[in-house]
Amino acid sequence: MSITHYLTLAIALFSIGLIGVVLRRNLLVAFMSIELMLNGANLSFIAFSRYLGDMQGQMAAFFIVILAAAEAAVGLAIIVLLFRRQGSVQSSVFQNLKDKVGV
Amino acid sequence: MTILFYILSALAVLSAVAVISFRQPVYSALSLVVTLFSLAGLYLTLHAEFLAIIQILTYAGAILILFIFIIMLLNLNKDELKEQTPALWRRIVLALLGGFLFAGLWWGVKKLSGDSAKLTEGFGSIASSGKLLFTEYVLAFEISGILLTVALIGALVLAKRRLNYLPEEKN
Amino acid sequence: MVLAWIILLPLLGALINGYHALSCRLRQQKVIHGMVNFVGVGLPFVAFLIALSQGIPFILGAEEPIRENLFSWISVGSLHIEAGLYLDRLSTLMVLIITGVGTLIHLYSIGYMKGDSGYAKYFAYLNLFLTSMLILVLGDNLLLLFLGWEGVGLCSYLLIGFWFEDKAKAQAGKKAFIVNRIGDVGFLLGIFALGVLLLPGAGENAVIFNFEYIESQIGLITVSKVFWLSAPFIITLFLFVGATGKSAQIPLYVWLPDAMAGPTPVSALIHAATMVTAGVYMIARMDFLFDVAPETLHIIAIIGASTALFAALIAMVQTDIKKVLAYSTVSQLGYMFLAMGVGAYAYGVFHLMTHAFFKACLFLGSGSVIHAMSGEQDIRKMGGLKKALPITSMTFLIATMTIAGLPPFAAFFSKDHILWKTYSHGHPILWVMGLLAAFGTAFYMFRLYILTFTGKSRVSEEAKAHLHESPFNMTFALIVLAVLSAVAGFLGLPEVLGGHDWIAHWLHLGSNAAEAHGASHSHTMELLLMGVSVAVATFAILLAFVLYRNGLEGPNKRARAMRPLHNLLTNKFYVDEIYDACVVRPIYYLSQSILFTVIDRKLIDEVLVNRSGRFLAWLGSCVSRIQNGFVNRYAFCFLLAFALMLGIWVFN
Amino acid sequence: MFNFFDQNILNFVIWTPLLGALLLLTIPQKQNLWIKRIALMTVSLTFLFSLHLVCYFKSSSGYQFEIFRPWIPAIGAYYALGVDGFSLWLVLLATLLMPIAVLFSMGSIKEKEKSFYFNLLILETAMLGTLCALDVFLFYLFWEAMLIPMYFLIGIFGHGRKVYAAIKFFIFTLIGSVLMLLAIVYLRQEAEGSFLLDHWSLLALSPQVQGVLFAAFALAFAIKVPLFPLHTWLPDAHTEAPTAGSMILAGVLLKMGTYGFVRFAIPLFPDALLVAKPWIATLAVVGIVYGALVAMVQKDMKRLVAYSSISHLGFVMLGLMALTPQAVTGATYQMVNHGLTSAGLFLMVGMLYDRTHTRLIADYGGIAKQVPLYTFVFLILTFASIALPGTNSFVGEFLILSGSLKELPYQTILATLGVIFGAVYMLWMVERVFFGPLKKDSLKGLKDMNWREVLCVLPIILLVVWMGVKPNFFLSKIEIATQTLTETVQQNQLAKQSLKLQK
Repeated sequence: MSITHYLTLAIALFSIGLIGVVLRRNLLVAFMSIELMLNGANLSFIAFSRYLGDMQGQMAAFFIVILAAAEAAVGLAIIVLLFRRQGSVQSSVFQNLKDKVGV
Repeated sequence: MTILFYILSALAVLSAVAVISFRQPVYSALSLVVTLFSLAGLYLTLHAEFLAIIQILTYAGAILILFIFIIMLLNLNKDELKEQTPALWRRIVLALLGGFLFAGLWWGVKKLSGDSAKLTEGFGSIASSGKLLFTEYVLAFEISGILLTVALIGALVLAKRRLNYLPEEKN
Repeated sequence: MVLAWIILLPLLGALINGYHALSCRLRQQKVIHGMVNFVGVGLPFVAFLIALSQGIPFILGAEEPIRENLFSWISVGSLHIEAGLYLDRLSTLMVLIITGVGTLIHLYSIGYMKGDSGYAKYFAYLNLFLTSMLILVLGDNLLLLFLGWEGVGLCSYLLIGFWFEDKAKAQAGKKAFIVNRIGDVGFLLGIFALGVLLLPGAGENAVIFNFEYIESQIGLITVSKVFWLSAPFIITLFLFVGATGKSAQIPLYVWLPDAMAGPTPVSALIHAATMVTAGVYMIARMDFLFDVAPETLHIIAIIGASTALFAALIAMVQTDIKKVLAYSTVSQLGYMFLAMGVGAYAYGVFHLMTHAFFKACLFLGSGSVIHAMSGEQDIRKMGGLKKALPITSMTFLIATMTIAGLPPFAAFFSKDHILWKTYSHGHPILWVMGLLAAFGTAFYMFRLYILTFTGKSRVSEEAKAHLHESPFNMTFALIVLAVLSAVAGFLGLPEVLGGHDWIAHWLHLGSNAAEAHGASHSHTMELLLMGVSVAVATFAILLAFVLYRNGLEGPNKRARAMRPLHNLLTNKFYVDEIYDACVVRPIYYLSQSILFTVIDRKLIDEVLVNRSGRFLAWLGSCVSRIQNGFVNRYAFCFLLAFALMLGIWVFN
Repeated sequence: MFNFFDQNILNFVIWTPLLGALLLLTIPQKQNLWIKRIALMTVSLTFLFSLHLVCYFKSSSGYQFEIFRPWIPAIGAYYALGVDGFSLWLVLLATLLMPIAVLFSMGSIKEKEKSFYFNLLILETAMLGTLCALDVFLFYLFWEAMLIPMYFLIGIFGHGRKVYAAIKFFIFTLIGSVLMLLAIVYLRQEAEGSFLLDHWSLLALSPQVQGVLFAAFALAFAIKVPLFPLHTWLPDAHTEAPTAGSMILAGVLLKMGTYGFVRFAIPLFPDALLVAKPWIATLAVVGIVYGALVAMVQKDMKRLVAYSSISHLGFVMLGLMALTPQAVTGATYQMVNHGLTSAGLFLMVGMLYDRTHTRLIADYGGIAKQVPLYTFVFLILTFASIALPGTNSFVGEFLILSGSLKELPYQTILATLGVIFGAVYMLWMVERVFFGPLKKDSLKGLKDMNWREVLCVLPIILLVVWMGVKPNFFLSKIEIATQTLTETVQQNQLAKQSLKLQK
């Protein structure tokens, strides 16, 4: 299978993830779609590494996975905090950064 | 080989769509697991055994478990979970936008021709990856270690903080 | 440097008295009357002596004027203005009048202003006035003349508003200054027009505003144009506008009657003898310029005659003793301008001199009457004061006969010369107006005399209690002035009556053309007209006697009979009200509600400044609505931007 | 040692106030006596230095006391300073008014003195720098630097709607100067990367380009002069500023606009000037009449004097536009006169404000009896401001009007109307405030001027009389500069006409 197939899949995953982030109100799901985007990127790395015969792609993918782990930990901690504070994880609740119109 | 690719990629796409469309976060978490597994399979077809294992171990194993754990921990009550489905027009617009995005990137990608390069022996295996990790990328490896510990402490400090005020009552 | 001393002495007096007044006022001390009198009266008297010493050679026939160049005032590029003094026959006459009558009036005001709190301040202002008037008369160029011109305007402002506690008096001062200022603007425009004409042609260090230099350039001026009109006409017209402002002619005379708010000696000095004659002096000084502008002369004659008649009519019904004299001054000034208008400059100046004497005497007389009546100025509450104030009434009578134009006295000769010159220079209508004005003058003056001094006494009881004749220092001035006004006439004895008309030949103002033109008429006509004017005067006097001999009942009845005319006259033809309605109020309204509130507040401040500020704020706010705190909204923006970039990348 | 001092006298003059300001910073806030002493010493020292300028000012054309050092070679900006006929007297005016302002505010500013005097000293450095800068970049730097201290002076130490006034003042001037910055940048590129004024005056620009550049410069300076439609910031800034602030604002800052015209707009763009002359002159004359009329109806004394400044500066602009030697010399002279008289009037109103804390004319009446000395000084300043002959303004006004009657006849005639209205509003105000019966018994206890206030006003009164009676000492120095200006402008205009003829 040529690289375009894999890349197409990567793009698909990435777009779906992106839409997910924008669409879903629930922070957790948004967070998961971010993971999805990351995986899409990982896939493209590995596809290139396979077709260029160079291990570097895989190394990058490996570090991305580590990064994803760290990011997930901190992200979830924040979500827990938010939940404790507001009692819900709906993004519509956290709006106090709103610009007070016409100050 | 190609059938395997198609099955796995279809599976991945479908479960990805499922992730963002299920109303219950638990179900989307599970469908995410499916996506990760299908991706691991794809990694195998790309001779990246080491990464396939890593994928399953960390991603599916650790991160998703963490997600589910958090969901259970917050034991969100029923109505809280069932957020109202976003308005129809929003979904259509986003779908269109996503499609446009996909088309744009695909247009860029499809120009990429290129036959697969000849692979060296033991390409993508754990041994070669390990060797590389500890020779060329040793600095990055160590730093990622530190990164993880920092993230660990960060998460602990954030989550552990005893809120000195009660969360407002949900109206 | 002798001439400079004539100016410096009163200035010194003003500074000393001024400093003394201010320091006493600050330290709450009593003013030392002796010192103030000595400085205030002494210095002008010394100036008079110097003026006399400088003037005698001229009186004895010297021709060559004395010039003194003090310092260069302004010199920019080719424009040089020197501060120089110039004494010739005309200015000798003027200086003698100013310092002479001035010193007399200073002497008089010692008695008049005795109890006043601002005694030293009064003398400081009076001395300052003398200084500026002397600068006006002695200045050798138009700009120094203008310096004196506005200086006297300033002093009249200070002196009219001397008792500034009283609102009306302060406003009268302000009115005088502003009306003068309107005239001065015309004067300034005349100077500028002259400057524009003479500057390009001026040599390296030519002093273009000097009278002699202007006279030498008269050829250039007559031929050149200013804004498509002939230059002499425009310049002289502008200068005449200045003169009407200062010498209270028709359009700008309204300030003089209100100027009576000042102390009486001030009215005598400023509003009778000296300041108001500044316009006449200016025309006499620039006679060469006015000769080449016949149209302006014609205008001057018309305005002069109409002012004379107009003021005489109003004076007939005034009840305030000083208002009557004020309007009589306006009408006598009308005569002077009439004389100037017909080209008889010398006779204008002659009338100026005689007027200075008898009008000062009249004002000082009225001053001592007011002084005796402790401030009462309404002639309806006077009467029969002859017995109580013998000297004042005698001098007042002499001055009244003079102004009426009875033969032996001065005004008969000067006024008759003017009437004769008007007639002989072919202005019969103006002559008739002059005659009517003479009739009016005789009538209101004798009406005034009769009502105040003779007949039944209408004085209120407590006023009658301390009716007293003024002290010697006041009556001395009255006597001197009365004698002068009686004798001065013989200076201008016309040929037809055997005299050789000394004053006209001595001053020899104006080109001889005007002179020659008059000689053609026969002497008999001159005698005839003289007879007519005397007859008219005597008839007016008799009429006044008949009407007012026994008090006011008769005239009041008649006044009620012709009510509309009487009201018109008493309200001064409503001129003040007209000015107020069509000049003052519209300008105030224009600036208050249109210029300030609409343009400044609304248009510029509101619309342009605040409104644009608010528009930007509104613009800002609608952009800020995008950031409504929704995390998804921000993600959406990323997506949009990403898509946009992708689109751009894809399509080119 | 002396010629070192003589060489960079301008450095001494400009930077001493800054040193004083920095010195002030070192003193703690509560030692306000020392703060006042140091402030007064610095400004008096600056004044002494500037006297040196006058004594050694040779009456030769071109700039004197020049200092020339490369400053930022990368962008071609030089540290070039110099003084000529135009800027000499304005520098003197600034250094004279500053000690008076400091001396007066020692009595009236009671709290936050340190920041007040700090701002005042920085303002003085900026003003002097603007006047002496020959490098346009340096000029622009000082030009903008002037705004900030003034903004704080009005904003913090003002009264009433002080913040609104400060912001309005700041933004008005800023808009103008931003456009000017564009023009400066363009011109720098035209003159091959040099900001020096001498290089710029050699440029031959096409009329259209000149037109645009002139418009940019003219707008910036017109706002500062306040020409008619752009003047609404002035009354607010003046009424809300503290006495010292409005003195300096009226005394010197307004002159920056007209000085800018004389230094930059007129010499650099002669052809555009030819076109714009009638328009600006008309605007100036409208300003004269409008300023006078609106001043008549003002209820607040300071606002009245502010509008009168608009009227007086209209005369200066008329003189500048007429471009004859007399008119331009008169205009420059009138800048100094107006500086003195309006600063004096603000000083007097400030004194009244310190006593009764109200500036409304209606609150006063008949105070002449209570405060004779104050009335005497006020009357002198009033008659100086309505240009009575013998005072300084008359010389200026006479030169302006006689110089510009030939070039701009209709405008000049309308301008002389302004003289009448000038007398009207000033005398009406004097009458309502000073004469008439004593309105309120609260005014009974009004104290007369103390020695400090007399000391403040004395130099102004002496100068007003001296400059009115013997102006030649001042005019001779201005005259040379105007000679060179009018000749250069005439040459360029003639050159262009002869060019057109050949086409």
